[in-house]
Amino acid sequence: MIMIFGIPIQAFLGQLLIGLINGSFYAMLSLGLAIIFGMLRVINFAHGAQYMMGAFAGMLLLTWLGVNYWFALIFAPVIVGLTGIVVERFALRRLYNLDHLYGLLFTFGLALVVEGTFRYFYGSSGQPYATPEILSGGVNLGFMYLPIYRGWVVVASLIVCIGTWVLIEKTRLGAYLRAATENPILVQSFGINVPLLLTLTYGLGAGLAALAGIMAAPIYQVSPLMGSNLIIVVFAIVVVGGMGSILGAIITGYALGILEGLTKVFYPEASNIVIFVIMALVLLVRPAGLFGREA
Amino acid sequence: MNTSTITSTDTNNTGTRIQLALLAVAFIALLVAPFVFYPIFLMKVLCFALFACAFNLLLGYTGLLSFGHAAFFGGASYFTGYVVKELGFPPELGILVGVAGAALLGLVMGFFAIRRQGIYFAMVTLALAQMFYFFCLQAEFTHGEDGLQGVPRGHLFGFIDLNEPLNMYFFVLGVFVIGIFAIWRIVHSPFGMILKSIRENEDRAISLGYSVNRYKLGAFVMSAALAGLAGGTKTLVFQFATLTDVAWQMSGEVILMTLLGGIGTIFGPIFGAGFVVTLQNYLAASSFPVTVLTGLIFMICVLVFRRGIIGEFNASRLGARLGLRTKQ
Amino acid sequence: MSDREILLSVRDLNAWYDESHVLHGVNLNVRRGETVTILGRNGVGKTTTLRSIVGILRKRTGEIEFNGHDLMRLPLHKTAKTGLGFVPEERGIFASLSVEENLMLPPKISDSGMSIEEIYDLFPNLYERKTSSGTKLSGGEQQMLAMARMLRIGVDMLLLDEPTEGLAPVIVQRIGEVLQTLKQRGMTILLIEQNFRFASKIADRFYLMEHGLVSAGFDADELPARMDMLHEVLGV
Amino acid sequence: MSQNANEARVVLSARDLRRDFGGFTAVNNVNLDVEHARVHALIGPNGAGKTTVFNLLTKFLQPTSGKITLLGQDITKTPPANVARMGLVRSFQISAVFPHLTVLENVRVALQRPNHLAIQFWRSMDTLDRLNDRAMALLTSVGLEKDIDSYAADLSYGRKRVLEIATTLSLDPKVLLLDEPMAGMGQEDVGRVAEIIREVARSRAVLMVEHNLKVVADLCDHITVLQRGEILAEGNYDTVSNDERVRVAYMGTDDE
Amino acid sequence: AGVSDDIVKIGILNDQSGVYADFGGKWSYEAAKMAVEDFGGTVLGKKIDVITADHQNKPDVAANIARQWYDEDKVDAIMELTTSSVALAVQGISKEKKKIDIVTGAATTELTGKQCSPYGFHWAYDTHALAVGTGGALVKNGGDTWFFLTADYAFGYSLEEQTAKFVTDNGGKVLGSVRHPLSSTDFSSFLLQAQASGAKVIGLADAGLDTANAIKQASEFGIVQGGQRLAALLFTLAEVHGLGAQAAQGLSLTEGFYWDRNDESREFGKRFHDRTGRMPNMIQAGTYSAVLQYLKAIKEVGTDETEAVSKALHEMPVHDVFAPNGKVGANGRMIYDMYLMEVKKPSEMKGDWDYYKVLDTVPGDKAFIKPSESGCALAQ
Ligand SMILES: Nc1ncnc2c1ncn2[C@@H]1O[C@H](COP(=O)(O)OP(=O)(O)OP(=O)(O)O)[C@@H](O)[C@H]1O
Ligand SMILES: Nc1ncnc2c1ncn2[C@@H]1O[C@H](COP(=O)(O)OP(=O)(O)OP(=O)(O)O)[C@@H](O)[C@H]1O
Ligand SMILES: [Mg+2]
Ligand SMILES: [Mg+2]
Repeated sequence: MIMIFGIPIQAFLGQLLIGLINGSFYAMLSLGLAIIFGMLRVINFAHGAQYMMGAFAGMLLLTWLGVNYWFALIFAPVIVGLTGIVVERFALRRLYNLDHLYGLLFTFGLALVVEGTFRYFYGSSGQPYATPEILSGGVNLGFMYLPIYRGWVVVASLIVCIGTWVLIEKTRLGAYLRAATENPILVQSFGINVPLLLTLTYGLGAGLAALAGIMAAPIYQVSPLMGSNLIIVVFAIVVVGGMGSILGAIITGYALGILEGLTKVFYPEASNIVIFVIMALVLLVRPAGLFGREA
Repeated sequence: MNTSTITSTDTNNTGTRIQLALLAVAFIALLVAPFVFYPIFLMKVLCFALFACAFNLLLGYTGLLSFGHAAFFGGASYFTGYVVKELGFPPELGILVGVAGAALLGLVMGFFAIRRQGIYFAMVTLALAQMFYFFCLQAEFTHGEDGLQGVPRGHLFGFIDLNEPLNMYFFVLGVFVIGIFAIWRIVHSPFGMILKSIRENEDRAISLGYSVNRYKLGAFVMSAALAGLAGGTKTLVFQFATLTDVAWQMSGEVILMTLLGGIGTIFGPIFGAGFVVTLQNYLAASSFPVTVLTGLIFMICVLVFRRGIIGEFNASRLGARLGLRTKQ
Repeated sequence: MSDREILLSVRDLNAWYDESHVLHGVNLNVRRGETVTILGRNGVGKTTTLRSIVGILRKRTGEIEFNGHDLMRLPLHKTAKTGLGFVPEERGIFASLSVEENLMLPPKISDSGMSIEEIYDLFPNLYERKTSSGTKLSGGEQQMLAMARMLRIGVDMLLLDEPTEGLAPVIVQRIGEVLQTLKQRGMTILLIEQNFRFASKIADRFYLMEHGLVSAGFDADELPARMDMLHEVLGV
Repeated sequence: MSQNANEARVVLSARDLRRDFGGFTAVNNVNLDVEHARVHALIGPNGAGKTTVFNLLTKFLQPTSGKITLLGQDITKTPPANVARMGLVRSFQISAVFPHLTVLENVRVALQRPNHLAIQFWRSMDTLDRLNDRAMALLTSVGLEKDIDSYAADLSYGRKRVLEIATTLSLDPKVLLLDEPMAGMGQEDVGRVAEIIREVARSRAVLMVEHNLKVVADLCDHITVLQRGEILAEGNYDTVSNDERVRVAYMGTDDE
Repeated sequence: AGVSDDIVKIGILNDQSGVYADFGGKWSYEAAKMAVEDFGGTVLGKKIDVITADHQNKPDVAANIARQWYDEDKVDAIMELTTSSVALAVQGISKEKKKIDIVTGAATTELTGKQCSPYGFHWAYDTHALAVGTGGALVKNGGDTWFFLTADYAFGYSLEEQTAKFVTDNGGKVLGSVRHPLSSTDFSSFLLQAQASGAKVIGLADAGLDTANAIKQASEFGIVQGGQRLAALLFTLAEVHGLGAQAAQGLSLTEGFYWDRNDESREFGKRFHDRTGRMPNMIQAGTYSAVLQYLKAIKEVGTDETEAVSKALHEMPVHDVFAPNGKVGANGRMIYDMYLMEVKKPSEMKGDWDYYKVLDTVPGDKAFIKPSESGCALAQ
């Protein structure tokens, strides 16, 4: 048997794959965070709450309306995106001209309200959400048993990440977005409705978080707290990747997911801090982050 | 940071006199308070008020938003608790150990964090504090989620029995007054002047020869040490140190207190702390979820009330008459 | 020329940056097809006038009418659709976009604009560099790109803020030629210019600004008679 | 106005300075020698790299390659604050004052460090009063004595620049770098500041960026012309202004 | 003697908005009120009042409330006390103030060990009982090789350690363990390691969401179908309900109460369900029992004076729906039977809350540490 670092290569491959799956969630979340930050200069502390709302929206759609997973995959992000739009319209936009810290504090408050409310109505132990029928079960890859749903998560997140990247880097709308990041007033004077663009961007970011949430629902317990600790890890990922960079957010998300996965094998006790350690190291060497431009 | 700046130098004389009078009234009120209010509650308010003021030293006067101050507050509370309970240190020495520990922690965290500014700084401090949280969770001496229980209050200077609630109260009040005075002194010192100028125009300060990172680190460590003073004292008040004090929610709470009271005002955080602690106590007995209300207050503050209670008051007409209005 | 309809009219325009009152009642008219130049020392409020007309600066009072639209009431993103193209002093080239993306960024507002081919004919350097990122261009090229961007979308009137500022004379000359071409095509132009010699060659009419006010207005043929006054105010 | 040539000595020099931003080279192959008791001008079209050169010399930016020497010491790797303490002080293109400090406080902040009153967090602010005389003297010399209690933010643009120069001077620098000191100033201030600079330059080296050619002609002993990051020409005003390439690139072909 | 202030006041202090809100939460308050009603609403002719507060999982808030309750609101006893840090802190205060506290919500054996109090009682489960129940009983039921997934902090270690001891004592074997950080969301890495070990039982030495996530992901990876058993060391009916039978099927766990055990418990469960919309778990039922027994003790000694009542509580046997024949040790530990359960398959369920099969009963004397060995000074 071939061994790597003292464990069989099969197990090693299995762990790599597992890491990639976690990385899928990290990538989707940090992507949304990066988009919102890039455009609005707001650190969206409510991102974890929106992720949780995505999962809950899926669960509620199922229990109240009998909407299945596939439709929830579309509706949950849309619903959460809409709530994001409302928040942006009525609150966030008043903060753009202020210090960015106020955006952070506002969304922090928002996260508390949302999580608190869900906890009030749904308790803290969570809600069941089953894996969709055709994605349940698994395949034996030889080196591991891969639940089909997890394979789907990796594929779907790659599609979403690449799709978003293309949207922003290759389309006209994306060009508006990028230009508006640099000089919103000028873009507006070209006849582009930048306030609307900002609103939609926040909606998109929130929707991406929700999409990650609904995709997580069959794997992780749907609970009001599911996003609150995750968000801190995602923050660290974004710092490592470099705040402004979309590609940086995606790549770092996957990479750190894998790294964390490997830590769980070699030194499990450290798996929750490995990302923070990496962050500290990156700050020492490249304060702007791996993909960030120097300020 | 779009914060109001400190009590300006051009306050008129009547203003100053009235301010001094207010200060005297406040002090007398604190002296008689334990005969009216519940002492343990007052002590808690004082500890949190000191914590918020320490935090505000960093945010309000240096413009750095730390999202990891719980590490210093909670860290100190463990350090103090440990040396007092396990090593039998007297209370005053225990608190000093807490302060020193928090300062050391501040030095390490600050070393990494001051490399970034603005929101990055906030995120980095948050992440570092989270690491410290995990450390506390796993370290033996903190006793995990049981917490460090039954920390004796002991005898101050060997002869004042702190188990006597009033003695304890006046001890805490003393610590509080010393802490606030220290903050006031730092803010109104040559060093404070440099901090202010760094906040105003960092590049210019560099070009005048100031190594701004060292000043920022200095402010960070001072703020951490004072937060530690609050944390260590709190351990003696409650006689335990637990994980809640190092959790990131605590960092959020102290921000709320400061924001609510008024960033960059000396007395704002005190009011903010009083308000939040009262609220938590009050809400404990109601069925309204606490976090929801906390979050709502946060949102409202940020949207319509950015100057906080004291900040708004200072900016009001009455505040102006008292010479409290400062330039924005 | 004075028989043509008034395309842009500004009445009693006041404007503020926060608390500081910068424009104190600017009045000016631009007729269709005219090229008008605003002269004035640094800081008298020329740029501010353009920014207030376009609506980038929102703290303003007075009346601004363009092509039958009341610009005071329009939100910023709608002014472009009335046919007003603004080329700011700092040019506003987007670093994260390529030259071509920069060029294609503003949405078309009418079919009267130039086609891409025509634009590249007019500015061959842009064609050569169309895939490189916007900020890698030289100052002159950036200025051309900023103008070209507005020509494509079919505006009726161009507002140019110091198009020659800091540019090498060769490029200044080139821009002069482009402006002449545009004039011949019937474009209306409102120009801010420090470079008096440049402006005097293409303008039909002048306004002189002092301390946030238009202090004088005259036609190009009156120029020789006004030279003394200009010398005194502008030091030219 | 020029000093005795024998006194001239190089206090700040740059060799083969280069700075890239991403793939773009903003400054390339720049060699500069700034001499004691001279006013040295750096001119060139917008974007030529003048401000970048300033940032490199003061270490606000790290050069991609090249070497910088200040008073005989290699400062290529020295942090900016240390460079300032060695006596190289700059002003900024966009006016740099501390807006919510009073005029007096602005100058005092600069005086605190050389007077060892910067880290005293335990002392009262009143200890700074001992700096007042010196600060007042400086402010009087630039004509700001009436404004000492106003906030810097409330000064007009030109006066802010004057204040900035006063603050810079208070450090008694050996080398003074001024980025467009006259930009946005009224005529009366231009004259006054020119006079101050002339005065200052008697015992210091001054390197300034300036677009006002009249000022440059009157004030500067030596001129370096930058274009696209590289040195195009060098010499005194007459040499430079008669250089054909400079006329094409910067001054214009027409007669002034 | 008699009743102080002419009223008997009981405070239910627990987490109603935080991580443990489902554990007991506001439903425990209902349980306490049911107990008062069942007792008759008055004791010794005096009114009984139950008040409640949410300590938000903050020991300082809890301490503050506890002191205020004792000093100003004339509360006679505090009960439930979710989470160890709160329970230990409030027990310390109660001891100082000479008041009775009855813990149903915390797991730590410290409460009746080194930090025991003459007026402190531990009423429902503790880590030891869970370990014995799941560790010991499961081995006898065939689960003789174990692999642990342990939360990486003191609570996890002590659960693992105690359980492992009973596994080996009963002839089983521990094949390995892996420590995971608190609140890890993804357990698949750890589960793969557990799977690879080939152990018959995977013991989850953690709590709350961690356990729930591990169980959910185990089902995803086909671990239970693959023939391994999952044993949750601290898990209650409320959380099984939150997980759903689909994901939880086959799970073994130990609880100190199940509503569907006999007619009495079914009747109690139904009444509770009518009021709250859910079936009680051992914490809620435990709080019911604690309140009831406290009132019985007052009635027995004719006063609510602390010394007398706690003496009675130590001496009186417990006979109620929660603990049909419980007794209280000198260290304050209430000793009663625990049950090893297995979660049914969804197809076997007859109703919404029909989750458990009772595999085994763990007699109280085995489940709990002998008072004399508890380390409590009062029981030496
Ligand atoms: N963003 C701003 N905030 C505050 N004041 C400003 C701002 N922009 C310009 N000003 C002030 O407004 C006045 C007019 O400025 P404006 O830019 O309109 O002048 P200008 O005539 O275009 O000068 P220039 O020839 O230098 O471009 C100046 O005093 C300037 O200092
Ligand atoms: N941080 C930076 N990142 C990327 N490019 C930069 C940066 N700073 C300057 N540049 C580029 O370097 C070139 C030189 O800029 P610099 O500011 O030095 O010009 P300047 O000569 O001072 O011009 P001006 O007269 O307008 O002040 C410009 O093309 C500018 O876009
Ligand atoms: Mg201008
Ligand atoms: Mg420049």
